Amino acid sequence: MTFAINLGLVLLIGPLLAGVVRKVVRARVHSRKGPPIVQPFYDLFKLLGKEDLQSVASQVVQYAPLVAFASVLVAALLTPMGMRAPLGQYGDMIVFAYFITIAAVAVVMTGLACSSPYSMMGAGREVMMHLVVEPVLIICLITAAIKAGSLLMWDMAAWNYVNGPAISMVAAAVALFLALQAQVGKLPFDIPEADQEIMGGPFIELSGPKLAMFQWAFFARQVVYASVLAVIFIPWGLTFAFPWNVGAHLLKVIVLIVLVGVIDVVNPRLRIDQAMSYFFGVIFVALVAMAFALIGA
Amino acid sequence: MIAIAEISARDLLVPLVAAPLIGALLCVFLKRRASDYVAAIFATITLVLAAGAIGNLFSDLDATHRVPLGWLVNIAGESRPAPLVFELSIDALGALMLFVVTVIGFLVVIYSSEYLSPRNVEHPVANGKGRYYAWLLLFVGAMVGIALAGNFFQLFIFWEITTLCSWALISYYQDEASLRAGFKALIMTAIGGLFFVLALVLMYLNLDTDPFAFDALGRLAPGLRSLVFVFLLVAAWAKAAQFPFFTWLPDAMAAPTPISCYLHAAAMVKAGVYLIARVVSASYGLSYGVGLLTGIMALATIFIVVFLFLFQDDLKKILALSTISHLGYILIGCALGAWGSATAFQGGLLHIAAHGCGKGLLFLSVGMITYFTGTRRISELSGVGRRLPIVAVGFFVGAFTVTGVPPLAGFWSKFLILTGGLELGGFAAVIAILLLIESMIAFGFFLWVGQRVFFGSPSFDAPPAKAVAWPMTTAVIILAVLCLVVTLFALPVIQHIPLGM
Amino acid sequence: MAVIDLLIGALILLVVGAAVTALLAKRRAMCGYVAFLFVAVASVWVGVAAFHVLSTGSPIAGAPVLTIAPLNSSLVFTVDGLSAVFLLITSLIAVCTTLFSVRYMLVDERYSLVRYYPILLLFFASVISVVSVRNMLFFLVFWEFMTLASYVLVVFETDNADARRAGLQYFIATHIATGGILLATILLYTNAPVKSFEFEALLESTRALMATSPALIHLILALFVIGFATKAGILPFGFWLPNAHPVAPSPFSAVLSGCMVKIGVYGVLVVFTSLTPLSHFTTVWGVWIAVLGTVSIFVASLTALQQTDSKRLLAFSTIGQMGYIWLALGVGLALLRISPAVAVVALMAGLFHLVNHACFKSLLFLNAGAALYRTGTRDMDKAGGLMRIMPVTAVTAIIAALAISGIPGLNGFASKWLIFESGIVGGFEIPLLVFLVVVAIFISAVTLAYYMKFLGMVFVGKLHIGQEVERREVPVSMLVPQVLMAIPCVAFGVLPMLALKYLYVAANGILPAGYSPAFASLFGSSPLAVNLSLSGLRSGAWGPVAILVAFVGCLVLGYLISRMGAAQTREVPMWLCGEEHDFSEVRYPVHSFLLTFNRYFAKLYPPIPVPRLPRPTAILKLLDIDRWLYYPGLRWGERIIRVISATHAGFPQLYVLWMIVGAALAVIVLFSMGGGP
Amino acid sequence: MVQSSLPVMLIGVPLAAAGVVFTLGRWTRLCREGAAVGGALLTLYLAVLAVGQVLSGASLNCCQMALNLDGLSALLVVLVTLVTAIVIFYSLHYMYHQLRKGLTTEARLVTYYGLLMVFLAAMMWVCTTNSLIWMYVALEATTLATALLVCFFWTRASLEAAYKYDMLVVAGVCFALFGTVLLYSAAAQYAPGRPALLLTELGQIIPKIPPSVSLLAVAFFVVGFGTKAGLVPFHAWLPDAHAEAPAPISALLSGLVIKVGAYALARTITIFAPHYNAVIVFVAIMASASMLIGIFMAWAQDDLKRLLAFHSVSQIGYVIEGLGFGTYLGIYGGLFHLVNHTLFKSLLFLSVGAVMYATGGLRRISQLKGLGKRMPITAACFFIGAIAMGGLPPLNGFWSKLTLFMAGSELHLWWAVVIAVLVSILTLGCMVHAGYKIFWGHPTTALVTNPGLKEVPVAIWLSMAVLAILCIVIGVYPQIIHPLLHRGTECILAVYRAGAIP
Repeated sequence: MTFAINLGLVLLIGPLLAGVVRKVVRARVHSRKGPPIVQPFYDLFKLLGKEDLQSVASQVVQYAPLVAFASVLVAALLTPMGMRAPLGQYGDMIVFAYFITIAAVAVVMTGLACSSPYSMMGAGREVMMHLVVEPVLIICLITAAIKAGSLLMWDMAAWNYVNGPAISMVAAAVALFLALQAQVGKLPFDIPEADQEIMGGPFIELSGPKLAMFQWAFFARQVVYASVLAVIFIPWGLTFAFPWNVGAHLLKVIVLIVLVGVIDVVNPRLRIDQAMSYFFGVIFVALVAMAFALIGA
Repeated sequence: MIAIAEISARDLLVPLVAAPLIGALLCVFLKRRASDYVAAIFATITLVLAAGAIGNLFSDLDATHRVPLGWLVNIAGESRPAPLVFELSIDALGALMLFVVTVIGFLVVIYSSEYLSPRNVEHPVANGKGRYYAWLLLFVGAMVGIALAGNFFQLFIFWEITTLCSWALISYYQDEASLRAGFKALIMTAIGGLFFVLALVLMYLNLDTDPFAFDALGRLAPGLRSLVFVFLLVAAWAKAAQFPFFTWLPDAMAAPTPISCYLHAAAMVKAGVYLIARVVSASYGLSYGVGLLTGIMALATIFIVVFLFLFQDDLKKILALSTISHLGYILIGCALGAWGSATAFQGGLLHIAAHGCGKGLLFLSVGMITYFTGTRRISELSGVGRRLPIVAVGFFVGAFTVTGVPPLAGFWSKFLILTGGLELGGFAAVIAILLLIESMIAFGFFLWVGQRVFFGSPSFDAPPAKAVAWPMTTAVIILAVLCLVVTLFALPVIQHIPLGM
Repeated sequence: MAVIDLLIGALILLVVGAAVTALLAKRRAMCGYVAFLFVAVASVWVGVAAFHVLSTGSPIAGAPVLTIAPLNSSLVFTVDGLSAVFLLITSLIAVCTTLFSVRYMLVDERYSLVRYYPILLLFFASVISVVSVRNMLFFLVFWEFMTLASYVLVVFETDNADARRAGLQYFIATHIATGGILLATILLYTNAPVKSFEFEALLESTRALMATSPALIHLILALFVIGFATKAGILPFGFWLPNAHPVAPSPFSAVLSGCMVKIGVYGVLVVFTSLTPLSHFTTVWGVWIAVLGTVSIFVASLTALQQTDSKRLLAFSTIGQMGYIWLALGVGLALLRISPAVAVVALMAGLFHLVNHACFKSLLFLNAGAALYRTGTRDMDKAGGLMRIMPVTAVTAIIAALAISGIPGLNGFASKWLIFESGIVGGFEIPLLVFLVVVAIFISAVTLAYYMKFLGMVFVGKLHIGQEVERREVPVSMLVPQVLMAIPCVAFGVLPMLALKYLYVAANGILPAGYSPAFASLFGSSPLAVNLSLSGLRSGAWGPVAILVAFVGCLVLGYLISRMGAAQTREVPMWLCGEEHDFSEVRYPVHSFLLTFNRYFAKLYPPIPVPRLPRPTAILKLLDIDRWLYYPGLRWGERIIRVISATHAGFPQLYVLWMIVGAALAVIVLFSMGGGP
Repeated sequence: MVQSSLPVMLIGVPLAAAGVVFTLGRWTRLCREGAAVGGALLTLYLAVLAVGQVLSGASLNCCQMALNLDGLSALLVVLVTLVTAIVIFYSLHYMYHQLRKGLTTEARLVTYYGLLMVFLAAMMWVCTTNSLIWMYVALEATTLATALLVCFFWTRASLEAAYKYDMLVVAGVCFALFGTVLLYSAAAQYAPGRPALLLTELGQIIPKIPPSVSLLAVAFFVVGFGTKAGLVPFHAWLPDAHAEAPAPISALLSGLVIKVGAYALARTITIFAPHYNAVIVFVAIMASASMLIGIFMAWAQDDLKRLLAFHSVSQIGYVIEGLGFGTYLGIYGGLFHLVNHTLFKSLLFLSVGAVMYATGGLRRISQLKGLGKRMPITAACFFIGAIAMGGLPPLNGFWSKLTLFMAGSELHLWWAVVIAVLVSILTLGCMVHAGYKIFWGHPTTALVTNPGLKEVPVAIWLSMAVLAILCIVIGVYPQIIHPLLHRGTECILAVYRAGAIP
C-alpha cells in the first residue's frame, strides 16, 4: 500500500501541483486566468502520442528518459511521505541522495549524447548546478543524521518529532529550503534548461514520449524533494492515524511547492556563476547547521 | 680431481700473484692480436686461481691462510729481530677484495681487446697494445698483491706499484692532457704513499715484534695509535681521491675507459679504502676522534663532489666524481666501524664489491658509447638506447646499483651503512641521514643523465652491423648480472670479517 | 603440496616467463601470448592460494627462502587475509592487462618488447612478493623493485618527452619517499629489543619507543605515511601520478592505477596494524590520514574536472579515489580504539573501495587504451562518439564510469556508501570526520561530473573521428579483459555482502584480538542486503537487490507509459536553431564544459615548476682546489726555485766564497751546539 | 786480520792496465780498449774475491796496515769496479762513435782509457787505504784523473768545467787536509811509534782528544770531503763537471767520484758522531740543505745532465745524512743509498748518453719529445732509474730511503725525516716529469724526420740494461746485498766500539 501511496503522490500529485502553481500562483501574478490545473497531464499525454524525432542514433538518448523516470520513482519509494517509506529498510539517506542524482545523470547524458552545442551547454550547466545544490541536501540530511544517530530517514524524522526542534535542525531546514528552488529547477535557478537562452538545454533534441518521461520525472521530483524537507525537518503530523498523516504530509508539500512557485514567478533568472556563488553561501549555512549538530545544539 | 681438491688456498697464493706478472712480462714483447690472447689467457688463469683460493677459503671463512716469504733484515737494526714483511695471506677481507679485483680485471682485459682497436671512434688504436696489457696485467698483479698482503708493509709495496701502473696507464694515449693527468695522479698518490711510509716508520719504531702486522695499531700507545691512523688515513685519502686530494681523479679520465673502469672505479682507488678497512678490522681501541675525522672528511668529500657533478657535462667525469663520493661511503662505513658498529663496517666492505661492479659497469657502458660515437658529452648525446640497447641496460643497472636501488648490490651495502649509523645514534645517525640524502640526489641526477643520454631520438647513426663488439658486450652483460648477484657472494664473506673493538 | 608453494611457484613462473619473453621479444605477437600464458597460470595459482586464505581465515607461511644474517632477516613468503585481498586483485589485473597488451603492444614497432613483457612479468612478481612478506627489509626490497620495474614501463615510449619527464619525476619522487620509509624502518630496527626486521620485532620496538620517545614515533610514522602516500598518489605527495599514469602504455596504466598505487595502502595498513600497537598514535595518525585522503579527494577530483586528456583525467581520478580509500582507512584507524565497530566497517569500506577501484579504474584505463588504440589520440576533443563503432568498449566504459561515480547498483556505490556511513557515524566521536565526509560526498558528485564528461566526450554522442581511423571494434583479445573486469563491477554492486564476507576475514586478521565485532552484528544476516549496525542500533541500510527490483519495475512502468501513445520515430538532422553549420564548427569543446565551475578551482593544482639551477660559478670555483691551492702552490714553488737558481751565477770566485762561508758556518754551528759526548 | 796481497793487487792491476794503455794504446785497439776492459774485469774479479773473503768477518791488510780491506772497503771496491767495468763497456761503442763523428781522435782515446784505468786505481787506493793522510792523497788523485776526463773533448765549456772542478775540489778538499792535520797533531801523543794515523785506530783515540779539536776537525772533514761529495754549499763544481763530461764519465763522476767523498766521511765523522750529539744534528742540517737545494735546482734545469747532476747533490744528502746519524741503521741506510745511487744515477747518465747518441747530442728537455716510441729500451731504462731514485717500491731506492727514514726516526730527528720524505717526492716528480717530457707524447717534426733517431745499438743499451736489472733485483730482493752492507756497517761500528768506554 505504501508503494501505491508514494508512487501515487509523486506521479499524480506532482503534475497536479505544477498545474496548481501555474493556475494559482503564476497566472495570478501575471494577472491572467491561466490554464486548468490538470493542464500538465494534458501536455504529458499529448507528448506521449507525438512523433519521436531522432537526430542522434544513441542508445543513451533512448534509455535516459526512462532511467530518469525510474530513478525518481525509486527515490520516491525511499522517501517517507507521512509514514515509513516502502523501501525504507533497503536504503537510507545516502542511497536516496544517489538515486535522486541518477535523474540528473540521465539528463546530462542525454545532453551530451545529443552533441548539439545547446544541449552540451545545458548539460554542463546541469552538472554545475547539481554540484552546488546537492551538497546542501546531503549536509542537511547529515545534520539530521547526526542528531538522530541514524542514517535512516524515518529515524531522523522520528527523532525530530520526539526531541523537538533544535537549532541545527532549524538551520538545516532553512538551508534546504533555499536549495529546494534549484532542486526542482525553478526560477531563478532554471539555468540548465533556460528555454529563452539555450532552447531547453539538454532537451533540445528531445520530443514526444522522451520529453514526456523527463517532464513527468521532474514533476515527480518536486514532490520528492519537498517531501524530504517536509518529513524530516517539519515533523508535524507523523503520528496521525493513517490517512491523516499522509494528508498532513501532502499539505506541507503543497505549501512548500506553492512557496517555490511564488519565488519562481517573482524572480528573474540568475547567471550560472551568480547561482553558484549563492549556493556556496547556502552550503556554508548548511555546514554551520551541521557544526551545531556536532556540538549537540 | 682428488689432487685438485687437496690443493689448499695457501698453495695458490704465490701462483696467483705470479700469474699476472708473468703475463705482463710476456705482453711486453707481443704485438696486436697476440697480446690480446696472451692477456686474456693470463687474466683467466688469475681468475681461476683466485676462484680456487676463494673457494677453498669458503670452507672456513674465519681462517687466515698465510705464506710467509721473507724477513726484511736491512731495517732490523742491531738489536732487534728482523720484521717479517714478505707475506701472502688470504682471509675473508682479502677474499672480498681479491674477488673484485680479479673478476673485474678479467672483464676489463676482455673488454679492452675490442676497445683498443682502430674501430674505436674516439681513440682509434692500431698498435701499442702490448705495452697496454703489460701495464694492465702488472696492475692486476699488484692489486692481487694488495688483496693478499699479509701485513702493512707488503700492502704498501704493492700499493706503490699500483701507483706506478696508474701513472703509465692514465698516460696511455700520450696526448698532452693524459700526460699531465698521469703525472698529477702519480704525484698526488705518491704523496699519500709517503704518509704511508711515515706510518710504517712509526709502527716500526714503537713495536718490537711484528711491527707491520695488521693488528699493529692496537698495540701502540693510544696517542701514537691515532697519529699512525691519521697517517694511514692521509695515504688512503690520496689513493682513494678523497678531499683534499680528489682533484686527480677527474683529470685521470683522460685514460682509456677500461682503465678508468678498473683503476678508478673498481680496483686502485679501492686500495685506499681497503687499507682503512684493514686497519679498522684488525685494530683495537681506535679513538673516537679518528673515526670522527674519517667520517667528517668523507662526508665533506661526498657533498663537495655531489655538488660538483651536478654541473658536469662529461660522462666520465661524472662517473669519476661519483666514484669519489662512493669511496667516501666506504670510508664512512669504516669510520662507523671504528666507532663500534659492525653493521656499518660490513656495509662499507660490501660497498667495495657493490660499487666495484656498479661503477665498473657504468664505465664500461660509457666506454662503449664513446667507442661508437666518439663523444662523451651529455649535451651531445641522445637516443643512445635505441642504437645500443645493451649499453643502456648496462648504464641503468650500473646507475641503480651505485645509487642503491634494490635488489641490486648497492642497496644492501648502503642499507647496512645506514643501519649501522642509526644504530650508533648521535652524530653517526646524522651522517647516516646525510648519506641517505646524498644517495637521493645522486639517484635523481643519474636517472636524469641516463634519460638524457639514452632516451629520445638517436643523435648518431646505427653502427655498422659488423661491429658487434662482442667482447665489450659480454663484459657489460656479465657485470650487469654481477651487480645483482654479487651480494650473494659477498654477504657470507663480510660476516666473517672481524671488527677490532 | 602446501598452498604457499603455489605462490612461490607462481613467482618462479613469472621470473621464468620474464626470461622466456625476453628471448622471444623479436616476435611481437608470440611474445605477448607467451607472456599471457605465464601470467594466466601464475595468476590462477596465486588466486587459488589467496582464496584459500580468505576462505579458511588462517594465514599460510612457507619456509625461509633466503637469509641475510647480518640483518637477522629471512625471506619467508606469508599470505594473510590482507595480503590475500591484494593478491586477488593483482591476479585479476595481471591476467586482464596482459591479455589486453597482446594486441595493443603490436602497434608501435619502434619500441622493442624486451622492455615490456619481461619487465611486466617481473613487476607482477614483485607486487606479489611485496604483499607476501612479513619482513620489512624484504618488503622494501620488493617495494623498490616494483618501483624500478614500473619506471621502466612508464618510460616505455622513450621518444616521448612527456614520458621521460614523468618517469623521472615518478622515480625520483617515489625513491625519495622510499628513502623515508627506509629511514623509519631502520630507526625502528635500531631500537628493537630483538634486532630483526620481522614485523613482530619492529612492533616490539615501536611499543618500547612509545613509552620513551613519542616524538620519534611521530617522526617515524610521518615518514611511513608520507612514503606510502607518495606511492599511493595521495596529494601533495603523489604529484607525480597524473603525469606518469597517462604516458605509460595503456595496459600498464591500468596496472599502475589498478594495482600499484594500492600497495601504498597496503603499506599504511601494515604500518598501523603490524608495526604499531594500538594506541593514541593510531588515532592521531588516523585523523591525519583521513585529512590527507580528503585533500586528495578534493584537489584531484576538481582538477580532473578540468582535464582534456582522457588518460590524464583518469589519473587524477585515481588520486581522488585513492583519497576515498585513505579517508576510510583514516576513519578506521582513528576510531579503532574509540569505537571498534565503526572502525572495522571503515577499514572494510576502505578495502572494499580499494578492490572496487582496482576493477573499475583498470577497466577505465583499458577502455581509454582501446580508444587510443583505435583513434590514436588521448585528446577528448579529437575523438568522440566511439560507442557507434565500439559498443562493447563503450558499455564497459559506461559501467566502469558509473561504478566509479557511485551510481547505486554498481560496486563503487557500495563501498562509498560504507565509507560515508562509517565516516558520519564516526563523526559522533571525532567531529572533524563528518566534515571530511561531507567533502567526500560533494566530490562524489564531482566525480560523477567528470566521468559524465569523459563518457560524453569519448563514447557517447556523435561519431567524430579522423579519416584514418578504422571504424570497428577492437580485437577480441582486447574486449575479453574489459568484459572480465566489468563483471566484478556489477557483481559486487548487486551483492556487496559477497565481497564483505571475505573482506571481513581480511580486516579481522590484521586487527588486535577482540577488536572486531561479529560480522552479522555489523552487517546483518541477510546475504542480499547490508543492514549496518554501527552504534548498536541499525544505522544504515542498502539493499541493492530489493531496490534494483523496484528500479526495474519502475523502468518497466516508465516504458509502458512511454509506449502508451505508440509514438513513431523519425530520423532528423540536428537542430541548430535553423542555421546550417558543419558539425566540426559547432562542436562544443571539452575545455568549455563546466568552465564556469572550473574557474573557481583552477588554481588548486598548479603546474609544478621545475627549478633550473643556475651555475653557481662562485662555489664551483671555491671547490676547485686545484685552482686556488695546488696550482698557486706550484707557482710559489717555481718562484722559490728561480730565486735559488739565481744564486748559481757561475763564477768560481763566488763558489770559493761559498766554501769559505760554508766552512765558517760549519765551525760556528758545531761549536755553538756545544760539544761533549 | 788476514794478511793478503789483494789490496795491493787491486791497485796494481788497473795501474798496470793503465800502463799498457798508455804505452801500447796507440798501436792497436786491443791494447787500448782491450787492456782497459781486461784491467777492469780482472779488478772486478779480484774485488769479488775480496768480498768473498771479507764477508766472513775478516779484513785483509798488508803493508803494515797501510792498506786495509775491510767490509766497507770491499763494498766500495766491488761497486767501483763493477760500475767502472760497465761504463767502460758502454764507452767502447760510445767513444768509437764519437771518433767516427770526428769529435775526437784515436790518440785521445788512449788518454781516455788510460785515465780511466788510473782513475780506477786511484779509487781502489782510496777504498783500501787505512791511513787518513793517504786517503786525502788518493782522493786528490781521483780528482786529477777525472778532471782530465771531464775536459776530454777539449771544448771551451768542458775546459771551463774542468777548471772549476779541479780548482774548487782541490780547494775544498784542502779543508780535509786541515782536519787531518789537526787530528794528527792532537792524536800523536796517544799513538806513539805509529807510522801514521790509522783509520782503524781512530776509534780509540777520538774520546781522548779535546772536544774543541774534535769538533773543529769534524767541521773541516765535512767541508773537505763534503766538497768532494758535492754537499751544499760546496757543490758548485758538480753540475758543470757532470754536464760537460762525456756521458760515461758523467756516470762515473756521479756514480763513483762523489761517493768517495761520502766514503771518506763514513770513515771519519761516523767515529765522532756517537760521541758528539752536535755532529749528528750538524750533518743532518747540512744533508737536509743539500737535499733541498739540490732538488730545487734540479727542478729549474732544462739540461738533462745538469738536472741529473743536481739530483746527485740532493741524493748525496741522503747518504751523508745516514752516515751522520752514526747509528747502525743510519750507516746501513747511508751505505745502502750510496750503492743504490751509484747504480741508478749511472744508469740515468748512461740513458741520457744514449739519448744524446741517438739524437746527435741533444740533451735539453725542451728539445726532446716523444722519444719513447723510437727508443723503448732507453726509455724503460731511464724510467727505471728515475723511479728508483724517486724511491718507489719495488725498486732499490725505496729500500735505502726507507732505512734512512727509520734511522732518522729512531733518533727522533723528525724534521730531518720530514725533509727527506718531502725531497723524495720532489725527486720522483722531477724525474718523472723530465722522463715523460722527453720520452712520451708525440714527437716533434724535427725528431720524427731525423733518420738517425732509432734505438741505440745493443752494445750501448746492454750496459744500461745490466744496471737496470741490478736496480730491479735489489729492489725486488734487497736481502741480496745485505751481507755486504752489514759487514760494512759493522766495520765502522767496530772502530767506534773499540774506543767506547765500556
